[in-house]
Amino acid sequence: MSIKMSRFFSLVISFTVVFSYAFPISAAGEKVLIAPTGFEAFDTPSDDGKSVSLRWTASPSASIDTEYVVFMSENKDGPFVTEALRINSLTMYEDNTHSRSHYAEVDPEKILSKESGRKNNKKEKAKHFFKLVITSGSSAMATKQIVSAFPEGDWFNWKKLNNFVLMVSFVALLLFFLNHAKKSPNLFIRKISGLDAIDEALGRATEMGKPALFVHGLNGMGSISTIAAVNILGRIAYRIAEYDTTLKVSNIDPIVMSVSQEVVKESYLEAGRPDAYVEDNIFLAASEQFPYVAAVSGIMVREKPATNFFMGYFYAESLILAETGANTGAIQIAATDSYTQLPFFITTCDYTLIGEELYAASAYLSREPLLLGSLRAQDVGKGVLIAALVIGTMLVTCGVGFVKYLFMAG
Amino acid sequence: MIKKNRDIYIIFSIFILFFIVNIVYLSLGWLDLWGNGLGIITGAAFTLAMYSFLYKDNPVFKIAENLFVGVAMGYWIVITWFNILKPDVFETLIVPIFKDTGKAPQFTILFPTLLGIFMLLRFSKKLAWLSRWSFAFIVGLGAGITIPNFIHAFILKQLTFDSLFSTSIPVSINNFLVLLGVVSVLIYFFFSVEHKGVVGGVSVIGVWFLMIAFGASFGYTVMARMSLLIGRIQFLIRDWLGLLQ
Amino acid sequence: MIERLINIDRRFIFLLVAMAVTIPLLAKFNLPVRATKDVESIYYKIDSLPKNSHILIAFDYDPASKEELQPMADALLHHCYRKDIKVVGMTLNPGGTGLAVSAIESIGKEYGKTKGTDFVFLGYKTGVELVMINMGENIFSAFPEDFHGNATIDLPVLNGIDSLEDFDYVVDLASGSSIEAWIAFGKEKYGFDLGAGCTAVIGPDMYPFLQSKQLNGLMSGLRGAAEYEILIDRESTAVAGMSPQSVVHVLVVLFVLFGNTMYFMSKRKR
Amino acid sequence: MNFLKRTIPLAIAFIMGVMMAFQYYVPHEISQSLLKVVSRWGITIGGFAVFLGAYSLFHLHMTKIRRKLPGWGYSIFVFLGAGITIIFGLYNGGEFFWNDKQEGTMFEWMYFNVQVPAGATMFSILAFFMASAAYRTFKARTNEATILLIAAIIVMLGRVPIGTMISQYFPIVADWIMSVPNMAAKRGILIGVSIGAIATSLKIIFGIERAYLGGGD
Repeated sequence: MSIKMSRFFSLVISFTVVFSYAFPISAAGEKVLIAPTGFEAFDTPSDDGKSVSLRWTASPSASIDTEYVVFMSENKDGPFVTEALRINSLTMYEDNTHSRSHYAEVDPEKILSKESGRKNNKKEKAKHFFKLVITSGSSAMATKQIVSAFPEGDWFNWKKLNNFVLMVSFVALLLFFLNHAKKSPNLFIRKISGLDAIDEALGRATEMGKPALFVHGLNGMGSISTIAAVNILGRIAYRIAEYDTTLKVSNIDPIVMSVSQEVVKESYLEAGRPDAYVEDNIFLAASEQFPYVAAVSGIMVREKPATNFFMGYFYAESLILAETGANTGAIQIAATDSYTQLPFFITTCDYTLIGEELYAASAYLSREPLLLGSLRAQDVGKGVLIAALVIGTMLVTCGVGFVKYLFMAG
Repeated sequence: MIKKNRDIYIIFSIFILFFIVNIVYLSLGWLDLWGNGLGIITGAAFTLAMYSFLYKDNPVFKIAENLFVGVAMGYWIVITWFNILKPDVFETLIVPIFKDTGKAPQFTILFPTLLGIFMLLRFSKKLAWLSRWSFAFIVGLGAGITIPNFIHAFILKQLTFDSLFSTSIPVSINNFLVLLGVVSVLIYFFFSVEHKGVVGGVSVIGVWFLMIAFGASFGYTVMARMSLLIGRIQFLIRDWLGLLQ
Repeated sequence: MIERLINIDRRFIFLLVAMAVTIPLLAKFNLPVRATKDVESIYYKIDSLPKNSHILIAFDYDPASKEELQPMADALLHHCYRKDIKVVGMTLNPGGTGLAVSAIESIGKEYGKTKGTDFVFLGYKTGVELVMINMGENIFSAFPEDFHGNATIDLPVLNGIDSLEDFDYVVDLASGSSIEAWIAFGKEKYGFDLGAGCTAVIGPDMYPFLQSKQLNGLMSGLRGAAEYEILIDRESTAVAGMSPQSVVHVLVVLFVLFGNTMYFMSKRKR
Repeated sequence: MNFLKRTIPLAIAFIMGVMMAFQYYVPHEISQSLLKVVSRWGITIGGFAVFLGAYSLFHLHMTKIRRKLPGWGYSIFVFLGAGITIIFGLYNGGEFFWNDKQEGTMFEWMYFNVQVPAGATMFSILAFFMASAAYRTFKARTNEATILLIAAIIVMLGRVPIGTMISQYFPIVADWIMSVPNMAAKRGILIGVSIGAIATSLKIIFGIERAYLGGGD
């Protein structure tokens, strides 16, 4: 029913079109419409082969109450009854042109399938013909040319060229620095202030004769934060063995626990104190979030460790853990890339490694070439973006926009 | 010992109180047991059991928590069956093989199904290596689509170049502050240069920006947790006790 | 004296918080809530949609965030049904299915809407960005059946919808990082208008996307829901929650100020 | 054996990664259908992941019970909760699991009256701890923490109606904090984190980052 109705209306419209084409000046004092010029249709560049682009120069009679209508047909001679596009004549100007030309993309297959009510109809691709009309109220004026286009798929999206270049250069950068770091492992990394605090805190634990507690975050070994935390744990364990204090490590994940046991054992061995290693000090505190909180808080209250380390990825439990620790008077050092929890660590801990500082600290301590190299590549990437931002803004301020277009997302 | 007795006493009396309240409500017809009354009472019981953690960690809380973990896992399994495995594997591949449903079995689904089953072999000692194929597929696929989409959405789209001499002075100042903030925070997370001199100065500004942003997150997180509490108390006094309409 | 005040049993503080929430709720005083620009842009976007437009609502949260996001979902649904907009629901969180389907269907019933013609809940799929991409290519491939097992291709509510780009508006209600995924793998790839509602915890992280217009609007937390309730003129739980929210915020601010005063006083003493 | 265990997975990750990264730049229909098929497969594979989660949860609690670790008795309730839910879910209101999902079953009752209230309450517990931490622990120990707390207080008051009553400037300043300094810092973080994510993805593709393969040889 509705399809028939729309057909009917299209017919009426096309009649009006033909009619007004013959008599450009319409009756009863209605506005005289001047047909737009330079109408062209072409295959949309850099697309999947579905859409056709249309472009035309604005008509001088464009106003708030006039509309452009594009009719579509599969034959050169019409009938032009299928409406492909209907827009207000003051909209859809082509970007970056001063000629005030209009630009639109239409998907002929989709328009046809919508009209026939079919879904996903597969059809041979065909050439499509278009006719542009400007209408106002009951009067209409069509362009003389009938234009056509054949939609085709393309093999490269040129709008994404800058994206592609960025990707390729970052790949090159990363591979270069990974290689470079393997050759020269002394790649510079700035000092991370929180790391000095670790020694200080462990010294205090020794003085007080109380244990240090290392609290793992909730994520498993698959997460970068946990890997970084384990790297730092190795370093802490080495120091602990030297200072001859006790280290307790609480875990929520059994795999992280066994990895931590290995790492701590190795560090003790490296420090020449394998005898001091007690496996039970690296334990599974609980398996769920809140029981974990309860168990770790219990340890803090009972044993009053001199130092607490919170390293890895934390969720809502961070607040309760850090608060309990702070109230037992411990020195607390946190390191997490969980940005939602950082505010609570910053206000309850003495030192906090923020976000990527956690990875940097792990690279700094482990001197692992893969970590160092990737960190350096990321730094260079950041440097490029910083330079682009500063220079680009300066130029835009002076009225030059080319950096802006260089980084335009297509 | 005395303290332990006191805790038991408190838990026991709360139980009695909860029981009495519900009996009164049921007998006065304020709650309809076989309508949704039983559900509301169960919900209230779980809510209160969770809050008992505030007094201290106790068996009631632990039981409720473990039950919750189990129910949530069970729900996840059943929903995955009905939403993914049944429509995507069972009905498109397995059922058509044995029964004429008017649709041919889609054998292409065999491939992801096999990879899915391989994934579960992670727990077998002998065949765990097969699970690596599935993980490699998923992780490689994720990595591949991440790179260009992230460059587009989170880097190119996020680089905005706003003129520092805008139409009005406040807008210009804000544009400048945004530029300063983005650049200084990026410099703070720059590890290849010692934070001294100009770089040091800019990175200190970066810390200020970070701290204001964390302050905003802090305020919003407080707001979030309080909203959750408000919601639960609304449930208790409106749905259970009927003190609010 | 100061020592005793600082070391007060924290259960006493817990009690104060419980009172600060309960008493304003029982007293039922409502404070004026004014809608902000970010919430208004979602409202005006939906309000401007013609009859029978399609909106996709992704219920990407689970019961843990229900109290913040369910009021938002309710308000949005009321608005859509009132405007005779066709609602398509889905979730990327298995725990969200029950909450989503009950909201879509019970509110739909209030407005006399029918399942399959005016609204549909597609259910849950795993794989986040893969689901978005698959929906972007073809929605019937991602969701061959709806939540109740009906073939989606036959549903009248999906007439005119092939993929994500055909939706007139998409709103993501998120408790995790799904908004970022919807931006990178949905909106930016397939080009549709995206609005978001989220828990207040992640609200501040969304501002870069608002400024870059990758999100057209944002409701964060119960406050965002309250603003939407005001806009659609249907005050409910979220607006009622604003008075206890106010009181408890003041309480927390006082605690922080008091705690820090004590801290500096004891520091000076030393 | 090493070929099957190590080379093939690394090759799969490499091929998938490179193919999908390049796919993005190719708008042709063939490339679109590749994307459609592969993402479809990914969803199906992901569906099986639920059993990984289930196994690790049940295995953990089974071990607890078997070894009689402290608090093992509570682990029984995990099985009880999961067992009841799964049975009701598969029974599906008498229609059983091979038919379409029914409405208003006991399975849904369990969800709405156990999972929803317990889950929703869980994080609201933090409201109380937040307040107690505000009272006892959130100290302006350093200049940074001071800035943080001041911003937090302004935002907290600016975002509730009562803030407007105290001073009309609270919401204005809070809005400014959110949309200028907060926005700028969050954008800096976002760009940094995205570069990190891209680097990690590349390392996975080139077989440098192998944590996803799990331990062993």
